[in-house]
Order: sequence, then C-alpha cells, then structure tokens
Amino acid sequence: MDDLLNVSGVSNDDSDEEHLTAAQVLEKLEQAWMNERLSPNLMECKSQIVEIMLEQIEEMEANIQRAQKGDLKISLHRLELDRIRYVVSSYLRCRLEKIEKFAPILLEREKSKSDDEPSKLSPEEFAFAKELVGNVDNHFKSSALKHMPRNLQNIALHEITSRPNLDHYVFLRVHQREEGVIVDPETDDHAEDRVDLEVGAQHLMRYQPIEQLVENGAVSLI
Amino acid sequence: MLITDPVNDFFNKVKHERVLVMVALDVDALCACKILQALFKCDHVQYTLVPVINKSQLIKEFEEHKEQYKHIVLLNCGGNIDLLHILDPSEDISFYVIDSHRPIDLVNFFCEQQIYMLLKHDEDEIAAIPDYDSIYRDYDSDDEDSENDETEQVSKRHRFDEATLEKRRERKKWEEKRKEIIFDYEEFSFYGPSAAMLVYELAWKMSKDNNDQLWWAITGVADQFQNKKIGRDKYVSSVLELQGHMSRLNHRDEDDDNTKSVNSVKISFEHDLDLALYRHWSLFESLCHSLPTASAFKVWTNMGIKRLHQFLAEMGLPLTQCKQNYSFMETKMRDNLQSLVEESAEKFGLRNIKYQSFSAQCGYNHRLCASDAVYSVGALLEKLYSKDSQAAGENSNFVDSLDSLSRVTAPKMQDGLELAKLQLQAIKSSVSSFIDIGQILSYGPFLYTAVREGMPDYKYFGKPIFLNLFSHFLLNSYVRSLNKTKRERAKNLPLVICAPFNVDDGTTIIIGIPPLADESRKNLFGNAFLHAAERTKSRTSHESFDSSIITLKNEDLSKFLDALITIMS
Amino acid sequence: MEPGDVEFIAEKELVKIVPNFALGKIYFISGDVGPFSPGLPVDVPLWLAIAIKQRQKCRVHPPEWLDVDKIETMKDDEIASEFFTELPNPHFCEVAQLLLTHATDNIPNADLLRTLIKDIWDIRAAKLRSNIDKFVKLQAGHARLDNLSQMEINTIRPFLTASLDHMYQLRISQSYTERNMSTQ
Amino acid sequence: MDVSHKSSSGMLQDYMSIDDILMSSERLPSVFLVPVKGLGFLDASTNKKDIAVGTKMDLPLWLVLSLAHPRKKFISFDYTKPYKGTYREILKADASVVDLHKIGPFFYAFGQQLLTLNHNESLQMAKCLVLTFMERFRKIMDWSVNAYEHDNSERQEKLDEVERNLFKLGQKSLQSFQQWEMGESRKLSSSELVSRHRKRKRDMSE
Repeated sequence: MDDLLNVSGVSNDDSDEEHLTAAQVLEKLEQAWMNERLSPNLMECKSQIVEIMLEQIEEMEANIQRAQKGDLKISLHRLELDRIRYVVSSYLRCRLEKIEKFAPILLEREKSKSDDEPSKLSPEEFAFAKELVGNVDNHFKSSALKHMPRNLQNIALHEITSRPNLDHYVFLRVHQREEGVIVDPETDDHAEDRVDLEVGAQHLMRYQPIEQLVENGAVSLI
Repeated sequence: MLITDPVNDFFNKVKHERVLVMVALDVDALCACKILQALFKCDHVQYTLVPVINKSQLIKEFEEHKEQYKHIVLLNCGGNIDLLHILDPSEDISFYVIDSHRPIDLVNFFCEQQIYMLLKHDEDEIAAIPDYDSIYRDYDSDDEDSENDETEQVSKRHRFDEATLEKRRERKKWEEKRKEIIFDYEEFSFYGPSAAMLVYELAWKMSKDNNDQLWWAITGVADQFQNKKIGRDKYVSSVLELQGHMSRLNHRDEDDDNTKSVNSVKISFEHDLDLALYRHWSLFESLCHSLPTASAFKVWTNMGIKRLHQFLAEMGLPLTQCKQNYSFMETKMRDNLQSLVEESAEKFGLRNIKYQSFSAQCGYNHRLCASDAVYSVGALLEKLYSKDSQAAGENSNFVDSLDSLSRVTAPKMQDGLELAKLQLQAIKSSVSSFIDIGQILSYGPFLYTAVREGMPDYKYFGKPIFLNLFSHFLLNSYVRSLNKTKRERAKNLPLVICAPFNVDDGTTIIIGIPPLADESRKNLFGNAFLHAAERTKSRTSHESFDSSIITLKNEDLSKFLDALITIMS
Repeated sequence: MEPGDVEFIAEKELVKIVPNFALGKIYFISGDVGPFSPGLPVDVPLWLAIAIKQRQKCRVHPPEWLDVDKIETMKDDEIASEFFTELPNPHFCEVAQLLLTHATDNIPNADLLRTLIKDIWDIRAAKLRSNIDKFVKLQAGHARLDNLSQMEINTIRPFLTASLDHMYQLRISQSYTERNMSTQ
Repeated sequence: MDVSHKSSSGMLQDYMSIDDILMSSERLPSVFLVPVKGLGFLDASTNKKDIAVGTKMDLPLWLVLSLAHPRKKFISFDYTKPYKGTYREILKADASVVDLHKIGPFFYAFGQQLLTLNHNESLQMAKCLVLTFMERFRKIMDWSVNAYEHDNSERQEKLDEVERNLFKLGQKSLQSFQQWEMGESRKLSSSELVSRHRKRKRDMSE
C-alpha cells in the first residue's frame, strides 16, 4: 500500500528525485504546517506535498467505499483522514492569513526576485494576492484618494502596509548540526555573538539568522 | 417471537442499520434508553430517539417514520398491545420489544416474523404464557369447514352424519376452553423484570458494560419497586443479581495500588433507610414525607406529630439537628443514624423500615441512592409546563430527564430533587386533607375518592407517575387511620381514584390500584375498566400503556362507576 | 498555537494497548498498525488508542514512565536541580493528561499521578520564569533550553516572544542613537 | 493586537496602526529656527500673518519628525517631562512603581520615535528606556502568568500600552491552557456568528 512516491526537489537539494513513503510525506507536511504557523514570515510553498496528500486522501476514500459496511476499520480510517484534512486546511488557511497581511510586500518581492529562487507563493496564492492588492487599491482610490489634491493621490501600498518582523523571537529544535550562526550583529559595546547548533538542542533566538535553515529543514520551529 | 440470543438476533442485526427507538415516559424506560444509547455509541449505530406518552402517539410517530426506518426498538411500550393490528406495518419492518408490562400480547409472542420480544429467561415468566395449541388450532383442517358453513349452508343440511356433528361439538368445547384460558391470562395486569435490567444484561453479554450502565440498571429496578410496580420478593431477586454485577465492577479496593480514581462512579450496596430523599432534606421533613413513616405516625394528626417528636427524642436526636439539612448534621449523628432509627423503629410500630438499596458516589460530593434518582427523574419527567407549549414542554421534560441521568453528579439531578420535594409536599398535604374530611368512600368492592378541581396542586394529579405514587400513599395512610376492626376489611379493598385530566375538554383520569394486602401487585382494573366501558358505552380512552389508568369524559363518570361496582361485586 | 493543537500533535505518540477484538493489519497513511489479537499488547498512536478505548474495545497499558514512584523521583530531581530535568517524553504533559482523562480506570492511582504531574508543572513554570528574568536582564541574544516540553513552550511563547521583540527594538534604538552620537 | 514593528530607520513603520496615529499626535515643545510665511494662524497667541524666528509652540510629533530632521533643521525641540533628567532619575531609582500610563500611555513608542532625532540627552534617554523595561519586566510577567481571580484592572493601571498588551498576551495563553486542562477545549460550542444568524432568521419567520 505505501508505494514510493517521487517527490521532486522537496527538501534537500542534492537529489532532485526523492522517493518518500506516504508516512514520510505526511511527516514533512506536518513539519511544514508547524513551521508556517510559528514563523513570522511566509515560508516557501510546499504545494507539491499538499497535492500528494490530497491524492492519498482521495485514494483512501475510494478504498473505504469499497470496504463492506460496518467494519471497525472504516471508522478508524475516516478518523485519520479527518486529522490529515485538518492539517492541510490549517496549513493553507495559515498561509492565506499571512498573505492577506503582507500582500503588497510579497508581490513586490515576487517582482524583484531572481528567477532561480523558488517562488514563495503558489500560482493560486499569487493570483489571490494580486486580486487582493488590486481591490485594496481601488477601494482607497474610489473612497478617498480621488477627492484629494493631485499630488497626494498616489500611494505606494507596499511602503505603508506592515512588513513581516524578521527579528521576531522563535523557539527551534536542531536537526542538522550548524556552526557559527551569527545571532547578534557586531555592535560597539558587545562583540559578534555566534552560536553552534547541536543536533537535538532547543534554542530561542531571532528568526532572521536561521530563516534559511528552517527553509531547508536543518532546523524546525516548535 | 421470543429472542433466544439477544446479542446476535437483536444487536448484531440492528448494528449496521438506522434504528428508531421509541421510549415510554417512565424512569425504567429512560434508564433502558441510556444503556442502549451507550451501546449504540460503541458501534457508531445511527439511531433516532422518540418519546411516546401513549398508544395514539406511538401510532402517530410510527406513521411519520415508517418510510426511513426498517428497525424499530420499543422500550416499555407495545409489549401488551397487538402491534401488528394497530400499526399494520409493511412486511420489511421489524420490531424489537423490550417491555416490562405484562401480560404480553399473545399475537406479539407467537407471530413468527416482524415482532421480536426480548424477555428474561426465567421459567415462571415463560410458563405463565399458555402454550400454542391451546390458543391456535392448526387452521388447515378446520378452515374449510368453517368457511363452507357460511357459504353452502343449504346444500350441507342433508349431510348430518355423525363425523361433522362430533367435530363441531369438539371445536365448540375447544373454543370455550380457549376463551377461558385467555380470560385467565389477561385478567390481571402486572409488571415483569425491568427493561433497564434486560438491556444491561445485553451489554454484559457483549462485555461492554461499565459502572454507569450498572447504575442505570439499578435505577430502573428501583423505579419499579418504589412505584409499587413489583412486590418486595421480585425486587429482592433482582437485587441479588445486581449485587453480583456490582461486586464484579466495584471490587472493594483491598489491594490499594489500583484504587479507582476519585472522579469515577463507585457503587455500593447497603441496607438503607426507607426514607424519601433523606440525604438531601432534613430528617424531620423526610420522616413526614416518607410513605412508611408518615402513615405509621399518622402525621396528619397533631397527636401523630407528638409521637414523631417522642420518636426523635427516643433516638436521642435534638430537634434542631433533625430540622437541619442532612449534610449539616453532626457527623457522629449522621453515621449511626441508621442503627438509631432501627432500634427505636420496632417500638413505634414501624415495620421493615430498612430495605436493600444501592448508592453511587462520584468525586467528593454526597452519595446519591437509587430511590433519590428515581424521585428526581420522575419529577423532571412530569414537570408542569404551560398549556400552549404542549409538545415543546413534553420534549423538554424528556430531554431534561435524560440529561439528569447522564452522570451521577449531573446538575439537572439537583433540580429534579428540588422538584421531587415539592411533589412530596403536595402529596402529604392532599393526603392529610383527604383523611381529615373523610373523602375516601367505600363503594362496596373498592374504595373510591375523587380529586376536585378546586383543590391546591390539582394539576399534579393529571400525571400518571404522580397519581400512582399519591394513590399508594393515600391507601396506606387511610388503612392506617382506621381502627382495628375496619382495618382488616379495608386492607383487602383496592382503591380507585379519579382526578381532572384535561380541564378544557372536560376529561378525568382514573387509576385503580390493588389492595394493600396483595403483595403480588396484580391489578385487575385493566379488564374491569374495559368491560365497564363497553357496558355503559362511555367515551373512555385506554391510551396509557399501563392498562389500569384510563381517561374518560366527566359526564360518563357516574354511570361508569356504577357499572364498575356491578362488575366487581 | 492553541493548546488543542499541541495536544493534536502529541496524539501521534505511540502507546501500548491490549485489544479485546481480532483484526488484521490496518494500512494507515501515517503508517501500518496491528494486527490486533485479543489479549496481545500492540503499539498504536495515542489518537487511535483513545478512539478504540472509547468504544470499550481495548485496555490501555500506561507507558512505563507514568508510574507513581518514577514521577515522584522526577519531582524530587526537579526540586533539587537548578536546571530543567530531562522529561521522559517531549509531550510529557499532554500524553499524561490525555491518558488520565480517557483511560482513568486503566491507570493505577490516577489522582495521585494527576496531582504529582501538576506539582512538577508548577515547579518548572516557576523555574522558567526566573530563567526568563535572568535572560532579559543579561540582554542576551539567544538562549538554549533543551529539556523544555512542547506544552510549556506553547504556554509561555506569546508573552515571552513579544517581550523579547520589544526588548530587541529598544536595544536597536539605543545602538542606533549611539552610532548617531559617535558620528556627530 | 500584535506589537507593531518599528524599523530602526525611525520611519513610522506601521502606517495603518491606530496606536501609531494616536501616539504621534502627542505634542512637543519646539522653537522655530526659521521664519515661515503665511502660517501665522497656527500660533493662537498672536494674530500676525506669519511665524517669526524663535516663536515657541507645541507641535505634534508627526510634524516635529519631519521639521526637525537632522538635514532640514527648521525647528529645535525639547523632550517632554517624562523623558527629561528628573524623571529619568526616578525611573532609574525604581521603575516598577512608576505609573507609566499616567505620564503618557505610549511611553516606549514615543521615546523610540524621539531617538530618531538627535538631541543631546538622547543617549541617556535610550539607556533609560531599556533599563526601565528590564526593571518592570519581572512584575509584568509574574502578574500576567498566574491567574488572578478578581478583576485585573487595578494591576494594569500602571502599565503603558505595550506592557498592557504583553499582560493580555500572558493572561490569554494562561486561560487557554487552564481551559484545555479542564477539558473545555473538547466541548464543541456553536460560534456566536451562527447563533446570532439563527436568531435573526427566527425573527423573520415569526
């Protein structure tokens, strides 16, 4: 039953083709869900994992229909499906919340980022953000700005809406060893503060220094 | 037909279907319903719960639901009526009847499909039912004879030979005998084992029983005893069985390492005082409102009150302590209360003041004994509601009562206890006024009294459970109030009470209870009311599942009673 | 993150149950479980154990660390040591709470355990607060807290992170002012 | 209401945050270094047409931020009382007893904005802000993290807006933990939206 699923370019970048069992994909999804809920900034979109999970759910639903009625297994399977559906919906809902809050800035970044960098927004999320910013713009214009003198009329949304606070403190657990992570930049009264992250340790620090580590799974937020 | 193996023939068949559960409105039925709900929850069975007050509502609900449901469970209703006749269900609908009303309807018992009766397997239960042949002849041989008689009456006359004459005479004799057997079988109506007990045994056979379900079974049996539906001997035999289950589930915590957690239900057995709600009331109030003590002391006379004070003094309990709420009495008095009462009970003519009873404790609050639960749930079931919200009132009472049974510490249970106190006070005051102004008349074969509209709390009397409790309380007190000679005669007289049922359409409710001396609780009024109604053509309705309670138009009351007197003397 | 979510994650922990029914292997998406045979203990995720227990089809075998003596020694160690002691399970509090509510009858002296666990929770909470205060006073940029359980982190997270963020902003303003002053 | 994020560049980061708007409307005593044509009406005390050099006026923070910018230098300003030497001494002595709410609900935020403009006392003020928060932190934490049955208002009196927000965060996470512990989170409750909606429907149907 747990056939191997090829999940390309999901996490570590050395082998692009990676064979994971359904359980491992679920594990990755739950990891992504936790990181998304705890990180102040929008993470890379794990849309491929979400697709695979939704396929798994449909497949399992089909199996359940075929099984004969009243079997204990059915209700247990259904219980597990509900749990997975909760994780997927909570993950996507959490991302939408962040997009709603930081839409203008995210769009700005999308425009200015280089092509090889993976995009943070999935196509649907990108369309949603675009539409949202468009609506906010028209709303401002139609309700207030068009009554104002000409030179005050243009307003750069991405400058005035709040931006994610990368200096937000987060708890994290280390999965892969990492030396010399700069925690505090050089300032006059105290020297640069570096720290080594050993496997299994739990730390509390600002998000900014470890943002990349969380993205590539070396470290996970708790 | 009789279900031999309830687990496979009933539960496993119902498990994967949608089930309609119809519940009569009495405490035993509610307890059975709670256990069944717990079992259904274990296997995710889809079910719908419908409370039914009387036969017409049973029919109405059945009509409404008969398309979607193929399996219908009847709790404490439908056992003593011919279901096939009054419901005339389609072929594929099957009924599972768990009912303590006796006598069981013969058609229900003998028909092969559709009706499945769940009964306890003790001999005298099954023996009481007349065997098949004495009631039904195998129709093939007789059938064509009787048909032929009507159709070819003329051509038959010349064949008067010996054989048909002999057969006809023998059939007539058989029919006489059949009528007689049926008459004896249906003469008395009484109660069999509690429905809650039956459902609990089903749970036990499927090893899914737990303490909560045992507590519901205990409450079901206690309801039967407290409302005088079964005699003391039947109650004691049920108690023995329950004790077996209780010690299995509540092993005394000898080995202290697996003491049960404090907030799970612990059930214990003891010889408790037969005083109504005394743990939730003051001792004095409870003495005045409990049936045995109130009638023994004749609390409605001030001489009786004096004797009650003497009784308390004899026990060495200061009056202030007795007037306080039980929980605030001094602990040493509370602990040896039972022994104190028992010693001085003999002197004051109090017989069997103690009875076997169970009580449950959950967490640190007070113990709740089975009879408290019965009083509370009964009171909730019959809480008065304003006239216009008739249906809503009934349902909300049903839901409240079920809710109060959900946990031993359910807050609804406390409200029920308060309501029960009000009802007991209403009973005591009406009993004292009835006896003081001598309203109980002897109509020859039975005693009779009537509740007038003008009386305080007359609305309570329209409710079956309350009326039944009141009638027993009244009969007991009345017999005690007579002098020696009259008492012997009155002991063997049953009592009939009528009370206003529905003031708007002018109907009264009539209840008949067996005499005091008759321990078997067999009630002959079911049949007597039927015959009296036929004879006088009075507009009666035998709606209630308990045949000894009927309602009829006010105008027909007097002629109905005269007919009743002639029938019964 | 609500405590309910933390409990949701904690329900993936494995626990031993003794079923009273027979059933073959179940191929869940999150991994295979079973086969179940009456009387033979089998390891299942906690959420599955509770589902089966509620249907009275199994008895839960408490984890070996959920035992009065072990928890008592843990409590003493906690009092003795100035740092956080190692917890037997990262979801220590949630697993205990779930088992004590859903399988009370399968766990000996459930109430004593409940009070002991609550004591341990309070001791650690006090210790956590004093550490935080020291941490803030040191104006340190980061801290290492290895033996903190998931529920403890979740309960203190909103307050602690918000305070540290605010502290960081104040420090940044101060260093910004210092840089300005020195350049003038 | 999450803590609004200030970037060190001093620009009002959260344009939309109501607190920022409220905070930046507070006034600062300032002196004009440059004559201003045609704005005499701003100075209520005189009825002259324009503002002469040296006139003293209380200007709101958002105006001061742009006028007193290091490059422009149109006006010079002075700290309000809470940020002056005398108050700083009091704060240094025992910050936890001072009623920050009374002397300006946005004590920290306002102070941080002031630091973006150089002023001879800005270094000491910056240090004072950090020390004050550090000093008061312990009490806020202890108060917010243990349940306080009767109303918390008199505890919150002395706290400024940022501290109040921290206090609420602590209380909220504590309450949700206690509810979870008592099993309330397992009970399903209908969201008020639905029940309100149902009520409206019933009114229409009657």
